[in-house]
Amino acid sequence: MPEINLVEAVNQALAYEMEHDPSVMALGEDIGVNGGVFRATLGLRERFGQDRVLDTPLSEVLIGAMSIGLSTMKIRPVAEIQFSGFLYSNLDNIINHASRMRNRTQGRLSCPMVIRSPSGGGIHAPEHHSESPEAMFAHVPGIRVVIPSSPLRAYGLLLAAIRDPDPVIFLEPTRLYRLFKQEVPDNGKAELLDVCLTIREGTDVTLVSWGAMMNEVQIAAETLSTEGIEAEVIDVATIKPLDMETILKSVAKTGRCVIVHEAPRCAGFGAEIAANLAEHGLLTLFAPVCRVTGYDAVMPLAKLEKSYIPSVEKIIKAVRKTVQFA
Amino acid sequence: MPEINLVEAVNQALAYEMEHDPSVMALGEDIGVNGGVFRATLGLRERFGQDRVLDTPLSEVLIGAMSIGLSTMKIRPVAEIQFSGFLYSNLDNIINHASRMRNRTQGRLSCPMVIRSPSGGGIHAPEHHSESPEAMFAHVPGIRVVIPSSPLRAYGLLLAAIRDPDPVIFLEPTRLYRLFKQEVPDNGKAELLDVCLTIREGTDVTLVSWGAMMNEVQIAAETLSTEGIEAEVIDVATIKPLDMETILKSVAKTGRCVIVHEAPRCAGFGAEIAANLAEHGLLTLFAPVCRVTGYDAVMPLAKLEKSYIPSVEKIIKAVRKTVQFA
Amino acid sequence: MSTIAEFKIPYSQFLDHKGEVVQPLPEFAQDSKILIPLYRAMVEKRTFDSKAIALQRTGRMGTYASSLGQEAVGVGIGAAMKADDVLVPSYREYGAQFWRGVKMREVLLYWSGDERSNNYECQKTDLPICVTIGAHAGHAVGVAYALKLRNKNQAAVCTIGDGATSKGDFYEAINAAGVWKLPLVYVVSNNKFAISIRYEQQTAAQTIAQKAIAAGFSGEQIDGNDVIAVRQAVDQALQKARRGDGPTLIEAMTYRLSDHTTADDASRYRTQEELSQHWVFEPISRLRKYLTELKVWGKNEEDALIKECAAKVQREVDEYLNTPPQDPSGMFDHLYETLPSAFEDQREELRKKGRVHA
Amino acid sequence: MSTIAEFKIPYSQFLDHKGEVVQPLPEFAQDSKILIPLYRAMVEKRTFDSKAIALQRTGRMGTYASSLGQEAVGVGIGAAMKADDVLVPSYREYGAQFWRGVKMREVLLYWSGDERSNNYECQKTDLPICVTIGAHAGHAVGVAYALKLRNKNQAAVCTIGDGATSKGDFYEAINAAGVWKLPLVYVVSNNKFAISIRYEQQTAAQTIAQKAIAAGFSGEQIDGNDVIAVRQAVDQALQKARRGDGPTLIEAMTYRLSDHTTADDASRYRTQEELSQHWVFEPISRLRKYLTELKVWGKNEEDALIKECAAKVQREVDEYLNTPPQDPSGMFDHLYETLPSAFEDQREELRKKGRVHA
Ligand SMILES: Cc1ncc(C[n+]2csc(CCOP(=O)(O)OP(=O)(O)O)c2C)c(N)n1
Ligand SMILES: Cc1ncc(C[n+]2csc(CCOP(=O)(O)OP(=O)(O)O)c2C)c(N)n1
Ligand SMILES: [Mg+2]
Ligand SMILES: [Mg+2]
Repeated sequence: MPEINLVEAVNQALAYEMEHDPSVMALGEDIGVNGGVFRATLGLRERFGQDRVLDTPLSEVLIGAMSIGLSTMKIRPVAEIQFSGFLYSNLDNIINHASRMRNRTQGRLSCPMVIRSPSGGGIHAPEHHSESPEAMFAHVPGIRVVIPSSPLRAYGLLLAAIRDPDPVIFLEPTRLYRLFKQEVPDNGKAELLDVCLTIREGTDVTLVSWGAMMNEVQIAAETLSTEGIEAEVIDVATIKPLDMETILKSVAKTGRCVIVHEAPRCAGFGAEIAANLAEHGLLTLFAPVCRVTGYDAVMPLAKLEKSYIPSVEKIIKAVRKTVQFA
Repeated sequence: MPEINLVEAVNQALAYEMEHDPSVMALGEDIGVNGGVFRATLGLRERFGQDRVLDTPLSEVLIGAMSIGLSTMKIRPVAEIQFSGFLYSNLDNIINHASRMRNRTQGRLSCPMVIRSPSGGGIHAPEHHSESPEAMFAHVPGIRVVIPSSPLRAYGLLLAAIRDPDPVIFLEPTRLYRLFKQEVPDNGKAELLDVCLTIREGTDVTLVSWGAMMNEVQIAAETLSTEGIEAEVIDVATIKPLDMETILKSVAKTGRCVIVHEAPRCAGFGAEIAANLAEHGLLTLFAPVCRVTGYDAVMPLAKLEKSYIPSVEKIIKAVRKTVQFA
Repeated sequence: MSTIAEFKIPYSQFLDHKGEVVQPLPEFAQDSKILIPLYRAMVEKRTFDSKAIALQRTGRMGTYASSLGQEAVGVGIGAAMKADDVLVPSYREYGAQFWRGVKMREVLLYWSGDERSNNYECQKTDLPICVTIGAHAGHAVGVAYALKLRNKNQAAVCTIGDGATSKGDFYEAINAAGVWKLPLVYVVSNNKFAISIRYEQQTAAQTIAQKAIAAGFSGEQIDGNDVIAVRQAVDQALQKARRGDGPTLIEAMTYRLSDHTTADDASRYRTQEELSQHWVFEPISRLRKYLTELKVWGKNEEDALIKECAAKVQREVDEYLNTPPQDPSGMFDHLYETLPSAFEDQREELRKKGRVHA
Repeated sequence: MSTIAEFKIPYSQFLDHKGEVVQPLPEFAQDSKILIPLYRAMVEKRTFDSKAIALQRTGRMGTYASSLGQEAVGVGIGAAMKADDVLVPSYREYGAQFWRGVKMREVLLYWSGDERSNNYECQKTDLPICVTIGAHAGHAVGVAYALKLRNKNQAAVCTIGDGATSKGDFYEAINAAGVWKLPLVYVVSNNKFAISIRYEQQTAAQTIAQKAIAAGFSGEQIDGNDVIAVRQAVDQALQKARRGDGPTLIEAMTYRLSDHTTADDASRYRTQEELSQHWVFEPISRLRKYLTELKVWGKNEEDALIKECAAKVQREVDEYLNTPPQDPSGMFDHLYETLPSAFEDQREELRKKGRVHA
């Protein structure tokens, strides 16, 4: 089986689901003949026709809004927002309508829709192309927020997201799109949503992260292992609803926790995890809960983005400090 | 001196600043001849003319966007978004432009602008009129988020917000608009931004909140006092940047902390405070950090809103449990 | 300089405010058996309207948005649509909603602040009203696109206000509807106000109909107080939509005779005199005059109708007032199809707590 | 049915693609001393353009958006504006930005990913380019409103793309500009593409100029590859704006001869043949032909100009390449006017860490 990268895995999942469920359609800017600016929809238009792989005008509000209308009519839209910075204009419709239609009509109508968007920095893109907005979505009742960290998980989680009966914000780590490849069987098997995945077992500290940062976190964990620090590594994957149980269990074992994300620290999603530890895991904590995050500054343009994104060294330092705390 | 309510205090601050600074203007829907749907801009059009008290078309995106343009040109706009649920369509411009113009131009241009909006529930308003979106704004680098909890603070903080050289989101607790009155001298004195205010001293627990919930929190504190529990009560007031020092100092003294907010719990701003305690105050904590919050459900329509908003009893129960924890 | 494009905005009216026919009537309007139900529906809606305001004023319901004076728009739309078309309504088009099966008690329950109201018993497909002004213009594009994909000869109608046409959502929607030639009819109720903002403060466009030019399809203005004009224009536009000839924008000229909502006091921004002038043009009396002249309607019919309407509205009010309260934990019951376990404890807490009385 | 409103969209061109005068020239264009600087500016911009692409291709700069073929729009705008007018630019109007004092090295620094680039040394008031398509249409309303409040006889020009006209932001902006009769000129560079999306997929409107009808002011289409037409139309619109007669929408018909950006491969969605056809209409050669025919331009002048441009661009490139890197802690220096103490430790951390090399 040939290995594929994350963006190819997204493409494979889309193709699988469009093939097997005629109610699924894709829409977005440049997703048709151009195959998407990252090529996530490559070949889909040729295969499924331009009506089901719909190039939209340059109208993000419309993309979100029409996905709501489509899904109330039992079409399952998978919308692409070209870059995460253009997602914000969609928040209105996501918060005020997509997330509420089921509750508003007590189940009469619902919005099983997916909004896919690249997220995070590290590819030297222009301004607004490197945002990490997951915390904002996590605050919205009624939706799911899912972030894959590998080609395999992207395939399985995207299938799950499309099949989910409720709206899902699916944030694809741009930095991982082409970073590495895996074998990804095209078997249509969805991964479970709403659960964290323990990627590595360990006894000394729990390292929690998601998306692109899983890459740095795993490198850090391997390096730390060589100095005798065994980190348990958790990939949150579904940011909302949060599977806090898995994290609490791990911290109950390790007594220490370092949370890593790229988004700004203040009111980032790391805060939610740390707050839960302070409430439900306090007695298990042997050390302060440490957040290693992006700065509370505007995500810089290309020249400084590497200084912004938490580095492997920064993670390692934080873990060492946490483990040495007594 | 006659006592005035919170919405009158907002009006007084606006009038004061427009009188003393000709570069200040107000804009929004129905703020002119109608004086605003809550009457926050009552009489301003007559006093300062329709060019400086500008009725806009029904265009929230435009209201935010033009405030950016105005402020780069050294006009100081104070925009009103009629209800908090209509703020979301403004996030795009706030996040992508207002908060960044200074950094983007390295100080050449900046956006000293205020966006005022009622926030929170409790007045039996229709859907989208009762949102508590502060956590989303708190995640945005480059802005301030300010929430007054009394007529006095509304006056002083709004003056400070208008004079601040950077963008301020000013969330006015709808529930407090007419709840109580205070003497508010019209002396043009701004309150300090970026600091928490300790409203009540206490030794047994630190109660942290902001906005409308300060009302329930203060009642709870008084009630608890009768059973011998002395709560230190902190009004955060400036949500971002957060004055964590004051909170940490208080918790260092009390060893216990209960955070109260109306917004949904998950990724609410309470998480940021709790996370800081878990990181910087862990050794001072004698009990789990408790968050008393709105539910992770859609803010319900009028019939159930009282069931949604944390009640005095719920706060009291949480404090008791926190204080009794050993 | 040469001219590269030219546009005309047509206007149409059949029955003027005096009840006189100003141009040959469309076929349906030559049949009083079709006209009378339109008349009845308008009277019924207006009866409902006064009752709803009374309920609000006596503390038995929350804020209510009256559609006094705008009856012809909703009723005309309702009558023109087929049952399996889809309505994407704004909050003042009760006339259309009632026609399509929404119950009066559901509307009352809605304005009392109860989500269960939107789970319409007899109307399963239409969207509920959209409170964030203009957003549903985009939802309607999705609805119409779905209809087009399914190719079932159905169409969607989206109703919005004059104020709503200032929202970007509206333009993004009509622009896309134009590109894809969707089976979609936008009806703008131009009642001259968006709360206190007058039409002239809302837009410099002479007509709202011409906003369709920006989207490359046709717009037309009609007398929105002439239910015949409304029904005819919507019917024509729906036929065009079904033929695959794309969307239409209809600007229905009407006037908000009420306050914006019961929370508003319109006397702050308009005079009694202005209001009185517009009463002359309201939609019900002109049709009564016309029907009376045709001798198909008289005092007996009118008296009977008034009684019937009062009785029906009262029945609905009783049903509304007798609706048992929802358990607070209900706020979690339809949050997701299946509540994620992460939120189970919150629902449990609410179940135990029970109802908090305001 | 009667007609309630009528509209016409004018089109104008002075110099066709063969360099022939198709209608009497405006006064300024009868003076070759005015025309030659326009020509020079276009050539200079194009020289810059190829150099910028070369820098990107050789890894010395990031993604770059070329404006090959669209030179007349930017230069025409720059020439028509007064120094104290305000430009609210999109990212392809380098021609206008250069004319107004923005340095080539600043543009290069921008596309290399360095915020310091927007702190223009010689242009203090114009906004930097806006990457979120269409948002700046609304910023321009604020800018123009400020100018109107200050009553200084200044005006603003906002440039945007054809794709941008599908954003709600754009319509909310033009609608409001119409209501307040702002001193504001929108120039849409209709280069037929928004990345891969063709004009016909973007809107069903026959022209973009007609979108102004939705906002109640006048729109016109011009040959955007005719710098005379651009300068003339913008000049007239600015005069109208200064007179207090409100905004204008100018649709400048041009064509993107380049890829969307260096990150794009336009051959995926358009043929070489289509591209070649449009080279015929590009703006520079027609003006050269015309000037040559006037005998005010010849091979000597052309050779000298090419050398001058190359030298100037090289100087700017050198300056750009020699720009010392910014300290990472700089990301906090202009986050607020005064950094709140809550973030001081973060700046400190960055200061200590120093620069991380990619
Ligand atoms: C996005 C948004 N902004 C503001 C409001 C508050 N609001 C409710 S109705 C209304 C006026 C609507 O005017 P129009 O579209 O003309 O409809 P009408 O009320 O006249 O039927 C406003 C501003 C809202 N509901 N949604
Ligand atoms: C809001 C937003 N959506 C999407 C993008 C990605 N994007 C960058 S340029 C572009 C096309 C713009 O087309 P047009 O307005 O015609 O300008 P042109 O590139 O042709 O000059 C798109 C979709 C963006 N920058 N902003
Ligand atoms: Mg209206
Ligand atoms: Mg273009």
